[in-house]
Amino acid sequence: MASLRLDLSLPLRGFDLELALEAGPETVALVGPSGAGKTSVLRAIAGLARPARGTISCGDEIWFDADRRVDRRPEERSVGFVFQEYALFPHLNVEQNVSFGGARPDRLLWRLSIEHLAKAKPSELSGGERQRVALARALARGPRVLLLDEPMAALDPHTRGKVRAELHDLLRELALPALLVTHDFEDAAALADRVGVLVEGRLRQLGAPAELLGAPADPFVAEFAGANVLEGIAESGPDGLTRFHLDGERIVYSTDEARGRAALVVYPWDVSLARRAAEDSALNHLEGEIVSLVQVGNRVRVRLPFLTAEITASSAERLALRPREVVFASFKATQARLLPAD
Amino acid sequence: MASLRLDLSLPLRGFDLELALEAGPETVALVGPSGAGKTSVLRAIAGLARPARGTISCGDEIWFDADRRVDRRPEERSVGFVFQEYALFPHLNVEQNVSFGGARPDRLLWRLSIEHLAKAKPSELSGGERQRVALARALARGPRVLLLDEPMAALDPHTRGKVRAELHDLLRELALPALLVTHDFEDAAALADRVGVLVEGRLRQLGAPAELLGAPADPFVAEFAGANVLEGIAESGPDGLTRFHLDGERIVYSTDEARGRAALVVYPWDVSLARRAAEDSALNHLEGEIVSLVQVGNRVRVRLPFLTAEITASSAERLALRPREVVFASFKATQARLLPAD
Amino acid sequence: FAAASLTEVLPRIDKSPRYSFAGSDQLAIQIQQGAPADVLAAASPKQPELLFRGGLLRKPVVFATNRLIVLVPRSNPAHVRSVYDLRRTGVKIVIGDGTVPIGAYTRQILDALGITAEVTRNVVSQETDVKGIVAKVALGEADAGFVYLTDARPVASRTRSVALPTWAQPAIRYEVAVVKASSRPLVAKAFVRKLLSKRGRLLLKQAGFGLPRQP
Amino acid sequence: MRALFAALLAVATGIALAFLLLPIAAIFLRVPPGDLVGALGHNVTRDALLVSIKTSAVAHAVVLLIGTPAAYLLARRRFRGRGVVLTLIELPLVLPPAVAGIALFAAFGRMGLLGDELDALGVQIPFTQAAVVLAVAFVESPFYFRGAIAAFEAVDGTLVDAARTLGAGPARVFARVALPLAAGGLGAASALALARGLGEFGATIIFAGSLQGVTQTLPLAIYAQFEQDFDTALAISALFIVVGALLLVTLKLYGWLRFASIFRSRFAASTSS
Amino acid sequence: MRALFAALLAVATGIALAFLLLPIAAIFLRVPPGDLVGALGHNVTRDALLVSIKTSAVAHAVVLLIGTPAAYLLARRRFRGRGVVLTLIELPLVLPPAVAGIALFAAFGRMGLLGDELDALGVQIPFTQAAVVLAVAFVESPFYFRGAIAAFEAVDGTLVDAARTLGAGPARVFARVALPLAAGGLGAASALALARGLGEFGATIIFAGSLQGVTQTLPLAIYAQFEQDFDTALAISALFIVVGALLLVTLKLYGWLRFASIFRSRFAASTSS
Ligand SMILES: Nc1ncnc2c1ncn2[C@@H]1O[C@H](COP(=O)(O)OP(=O)(O)OP(=O)(O)O)[C@@H](O)[C@H]1O
Ligand SMILES: Nc1ncnc2c1ncn2[C@@H]1O[C@H](COP(=O)(O)OP(=O)(O)OP(=O)(O)O)[C@@H](O)[C@H]1O
Ligand SMILES: [Mg+2]
Ligand SMILES: [Mg+2]
Repeated sequence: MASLRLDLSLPLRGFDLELALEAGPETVALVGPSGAGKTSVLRAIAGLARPARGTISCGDEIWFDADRRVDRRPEERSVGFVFQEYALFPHLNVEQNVSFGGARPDRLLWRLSIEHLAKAKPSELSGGERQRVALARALARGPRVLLLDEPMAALDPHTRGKVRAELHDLLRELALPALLVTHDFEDAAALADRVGVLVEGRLRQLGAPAELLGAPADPFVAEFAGANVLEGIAESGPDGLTRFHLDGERIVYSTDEARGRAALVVYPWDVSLARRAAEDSALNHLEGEIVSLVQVGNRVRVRLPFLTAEITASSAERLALRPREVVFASFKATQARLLPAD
Repeated sequence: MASLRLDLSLPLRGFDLELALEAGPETVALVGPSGAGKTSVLRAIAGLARPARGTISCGDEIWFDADRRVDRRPEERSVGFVFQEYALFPHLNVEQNVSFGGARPDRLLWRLSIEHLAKAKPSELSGGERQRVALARALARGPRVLLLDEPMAALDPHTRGKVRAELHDLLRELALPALLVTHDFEDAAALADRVGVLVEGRLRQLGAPAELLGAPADPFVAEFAGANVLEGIAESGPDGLTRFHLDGERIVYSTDEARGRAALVVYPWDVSLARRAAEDSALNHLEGEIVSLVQVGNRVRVRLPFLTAEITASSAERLALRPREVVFASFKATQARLLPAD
Repeated sequence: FAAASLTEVLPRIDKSPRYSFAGSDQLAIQIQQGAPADVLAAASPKQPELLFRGGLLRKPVVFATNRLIVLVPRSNPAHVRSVYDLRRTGVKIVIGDGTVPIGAYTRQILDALGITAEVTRNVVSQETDVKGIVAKVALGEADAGFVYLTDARPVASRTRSVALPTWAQPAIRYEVAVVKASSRPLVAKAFVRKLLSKRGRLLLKQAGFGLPRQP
Repeated sequence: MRALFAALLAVATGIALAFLLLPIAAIFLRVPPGDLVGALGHNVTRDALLVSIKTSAVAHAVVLLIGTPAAYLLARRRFRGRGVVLTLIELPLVLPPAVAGIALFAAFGRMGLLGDELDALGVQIPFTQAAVVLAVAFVESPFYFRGAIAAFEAVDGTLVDAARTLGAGPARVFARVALPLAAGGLGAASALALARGLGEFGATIIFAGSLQGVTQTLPLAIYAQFEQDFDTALAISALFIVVGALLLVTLKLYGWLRFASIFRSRFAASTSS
Repeated sequence: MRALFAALLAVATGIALAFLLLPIAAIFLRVPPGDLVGALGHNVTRDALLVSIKTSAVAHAVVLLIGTPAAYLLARRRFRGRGVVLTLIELPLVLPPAVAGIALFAAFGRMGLLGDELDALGVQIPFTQAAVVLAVAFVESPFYFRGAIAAFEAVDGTLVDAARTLGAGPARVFARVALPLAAGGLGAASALALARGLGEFGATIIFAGSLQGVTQTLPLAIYAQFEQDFDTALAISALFIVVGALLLVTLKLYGWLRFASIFRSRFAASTSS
């Protein structure tokens, strides 16, 4: 299977997009805040935006090479593109949309179980159905690369679950280099083998979802993965620990090394709550008044002024927590990661 | 504090919206699939859509009464409306937007910490900043009712967390009747005292988030709250249990009463996984091949062909689960709720 | 190519050729611009002579004469009985622009009658084309207009004409000439001959034109 | 205040409509229905009608054939001075008909810019039906251009991108995506242009003259009739208005419908989440 | 294939532009710059210029004052037969000038529909500057209408809703939201209409006649002139074109800018998530 290689620089309004990436027959997710340049990456690969410098190649085909003046037209690169709002042709029915590229639609309509919609106009379809049509259309010409721009964004959460599952299976089955843009870490974790975090045109971190969770490269990534991020000042503390002064002179300890301004990263599920400060020097203790309690599934997210803890519904029951009550949040020094502040 | 009362019927393209609701100084979330009529409810309250029948009143003021031919104009009802994409005036700067209603903007800009943006045009703002401006504008005239149409939808997840927290505090502080439309159950759970599930113009269930989780009124609500929903046929089984035939002749037992077609609801976190079928008659066992494993926070979502289980990362480690391996999913008969299929 | 005022009669004299009727000056311009004309029949000697000297025409000949009249709406709101009534203030008079023949003639006759000043005061429009004058009177929007006798007939149902004293009439000569650039000189000559023939003269007379002394 | 404003709007609209439609209605009061039909009897009318139809048809065909791709190019390409070009295109709208006629002479007349070239080819434009066609095309094309460019600009760019990633070259994109999606707007513009072309008078009479059966179009015939048979003139005018109205309404309504349908699908697409 | 298509587009555009601009350019080649200035010397020209400016200014003011609210109403309200009304508004575009003139007579003339009423008021319109104003307004207003309605329709409805929930009555909504947001489109439409009004000829000469210093506008003067001397006529024409072009370019560019800015903010707003 051909692999997609890119190393390009594309000037955007606010900043330059600088990206080097190689993807085999796998799904790579691009996550990042709005305006980070995610869509622009896909457009560059498809030939819809022209990089200032760099190269783009698929297997042995060179699609773009600034130095060698190579720049294949979009219609001559073999990409399947699923656009942010699907961009189905409103004047063509499902069948015509899918066969626009020239291929016979039947098999794909069947594969995505939308044969019964063959004659329907896009305007008559639900969000989920539209997404399938867009997929079918993108796959119709047997592309060598698949580009998906927030394929889930237009779906409401309860269809989302189903569609996500379908898409997952489809991607595995195709085994193509696929780039998936998404806003949602959970989507990324569910669908992608590797996740790249793009911020202001730069790739902050690229790795398996578990890696990003386990060892976020910087505060932004951590936050994206759902962690608490506390700003503060780090200095060397007793027995090899690092003493970390939170803005607001509370002190916590971490096993990580750091000096000066830094960011402390703690996952909500690593934080436990208690009525009384346990006498345990290995633990960090922070006192605070409960702002809100939110049950999510069988867990409860307890928001304190400075951080959020996630505990099981049962222990929340046991502690009988109520808003405005004062509790102690504790977490191990080993679970308090320190990262350079950005 | 005045409370908002409505009981109206509004004909929409596909169906009629029928809704009766009373909200005190609390936040009521409206969740539901796209096209369910959520926005239409807000528009009716604001006077932007005219119900065919019914009444809308705020405290002692009657805003709409079909029988008595009362229909106050939007500008004469005291509502603060935050629109789906904010609908800020592109030709006015932040200050002018907020003071459009006539009130002095300073305090609000300060309260929402956007004084520094006073002179900026909406086009120069980020999603989060826009949302704050929209809020400030909606609050400027000291409305008696607050209407928020998917205030978070336009935000990317990592700003979302912050904004959600701020909004939560603001709503508590205002103590106004507030209707919040959202697609996202977590938003609803975090912000609302009560959640109403609207499907095709009908209110399927209205209650505290925990209630919806604990006792979903129908399959849709359950699915929305994140449960597995399995279709099947129920019949009376041994010792008071109900025998439930899944389509695909697997059998599970439930302590709930039901006969004929029904839906079995079980939450992923109530499902445990094992390598071997434990010999425990109180448990339901379903065998299946793992489709995918997704780590979310400190838990792992394990998708099987027919249902999804959510187990702790540690136990996933212990079991060393891999895709395509066969496992046994078990859950108690008491955790298998039965609802009439819809 | 023929002056607008000939629109009615020429086809009766000879329906074979194709006619283009317009203000004499437009015709002149068009011929200067190289219009594919064979014959020019103009409502005044001015342009033919010009073009003749310009070497675009062969020698022009007079083939008809005409008279001026005052055209008034049938309802005659301003009660115009004679040309002298036109001095009354408030009478809406339409005349030709000084640059076109009808306008020039009108001025001549007014001078002759010595009522130029008073009448000019009442002029509400100076038209570049006889049609403009006729139309306005026929629509009853103007009280009176100076036009050729021959223009009265088509709108007889809507208008009346007030005769002008013969002694004051200017000499209105229609001249016809063959265009040098003509692609069919023979046909052209033939047409001119027809025009000057007995029958031609008869029809012109019927149409209300005066006739020049036999050349 | 509110009532006042509402009243104001209503009044303004009333005046505007009355002002525009009253004169047109008035003409019919002047014309006995009989004459309307009678007018068709006249051989002058018939000739003129034929000339009008023939020349407008040809001119319109040319305008569509050349104008559509041109409009497409101008709508897609972004280049400096584009605004100016788009404005120049509208310049002919400003010209008084007489000036337009002279301009055409100055360009295509025997003494004109291309005079010698055309002579060399043995082509003589003025006072031929070709001249009518040119004149009509000249005055009507700006109308079509305006509308067509707007229609093409309204086509969603991502749809074009989508088509390209699906392997469609520029020609295919134009034929299968841009054209059908712009159809509504093009229809409306085309109707307007055609209508304006039919009404063309000033430039034609100067540049093409008024030769019955050759260059005498309906408007010219009406003018000519003033001198011969006034009532016929009025009748033809009325007839003319009827034709024009029918033309506009049919083609425009068609346009509206197309637009509506496309708009609807867009709307649905955009609100579907 | 691709190259062919590209060529086709380029050629078409070339032809179109050449065809539209060549005649205009040609006029200038015919006119020595000296004459351009000289033309201004003529007292005929000066009078005509004054009349033109005066009448167009008044007519345009009226059209804006009445047309804008009317367009707003027609753009906002949805009623049956709306399509037809919008089409009727454009009907005047079809009328040949002569017919338009007669139509005006038929409506406002002494013998016209309102003749008696006007007489009663002691008002006499034909052959006065009022007549010129009417004629100009009649031909230019459809242009403004088209543009203004489109501009108002383009204003995002939710912005209007937002304004209302903020306590703004219809008048305020119009003044503070609709008008500023439509400004760009209105500007462009206004420019076009004004230009067309300046060029008006046919209806004026019939309905208002042509009297130097009173009802003789520039186009009429041009027409009258080339009976006399062609070159002056040409000179005035050239002068006229210059004025028209400047007018269009300035107002249009203004319009473009406004549009651009508004569009940009929309774009940003819509891509901001
Ligand atoms: N054609 C363009 N030329 C220059 N800059 C552009 C262009 N298109 C977008 N941009 C800018 O590039 C930046 C990135 O845009 P892009 O759409 O790639 O972001 P994104 O990550 O896809 O955002 P979102 O998540 O909202 O889709 C934005 O600031 C945008 O304003
Ligand atoms: N003005 C209207 N008249 C009639 N039907 C309408 C109108 N506006 C929307 N609808 C229809 O009413 C239904 C509900 O629309 P609404 O926008 O209220 O749904 P929603 O719950 O807000 O959806 P979303 O979550 O996508 O915003 C849709 O089917 C829509 O097509
Ligand atoms: Mg994007
Ligand atoms: Mg909505």
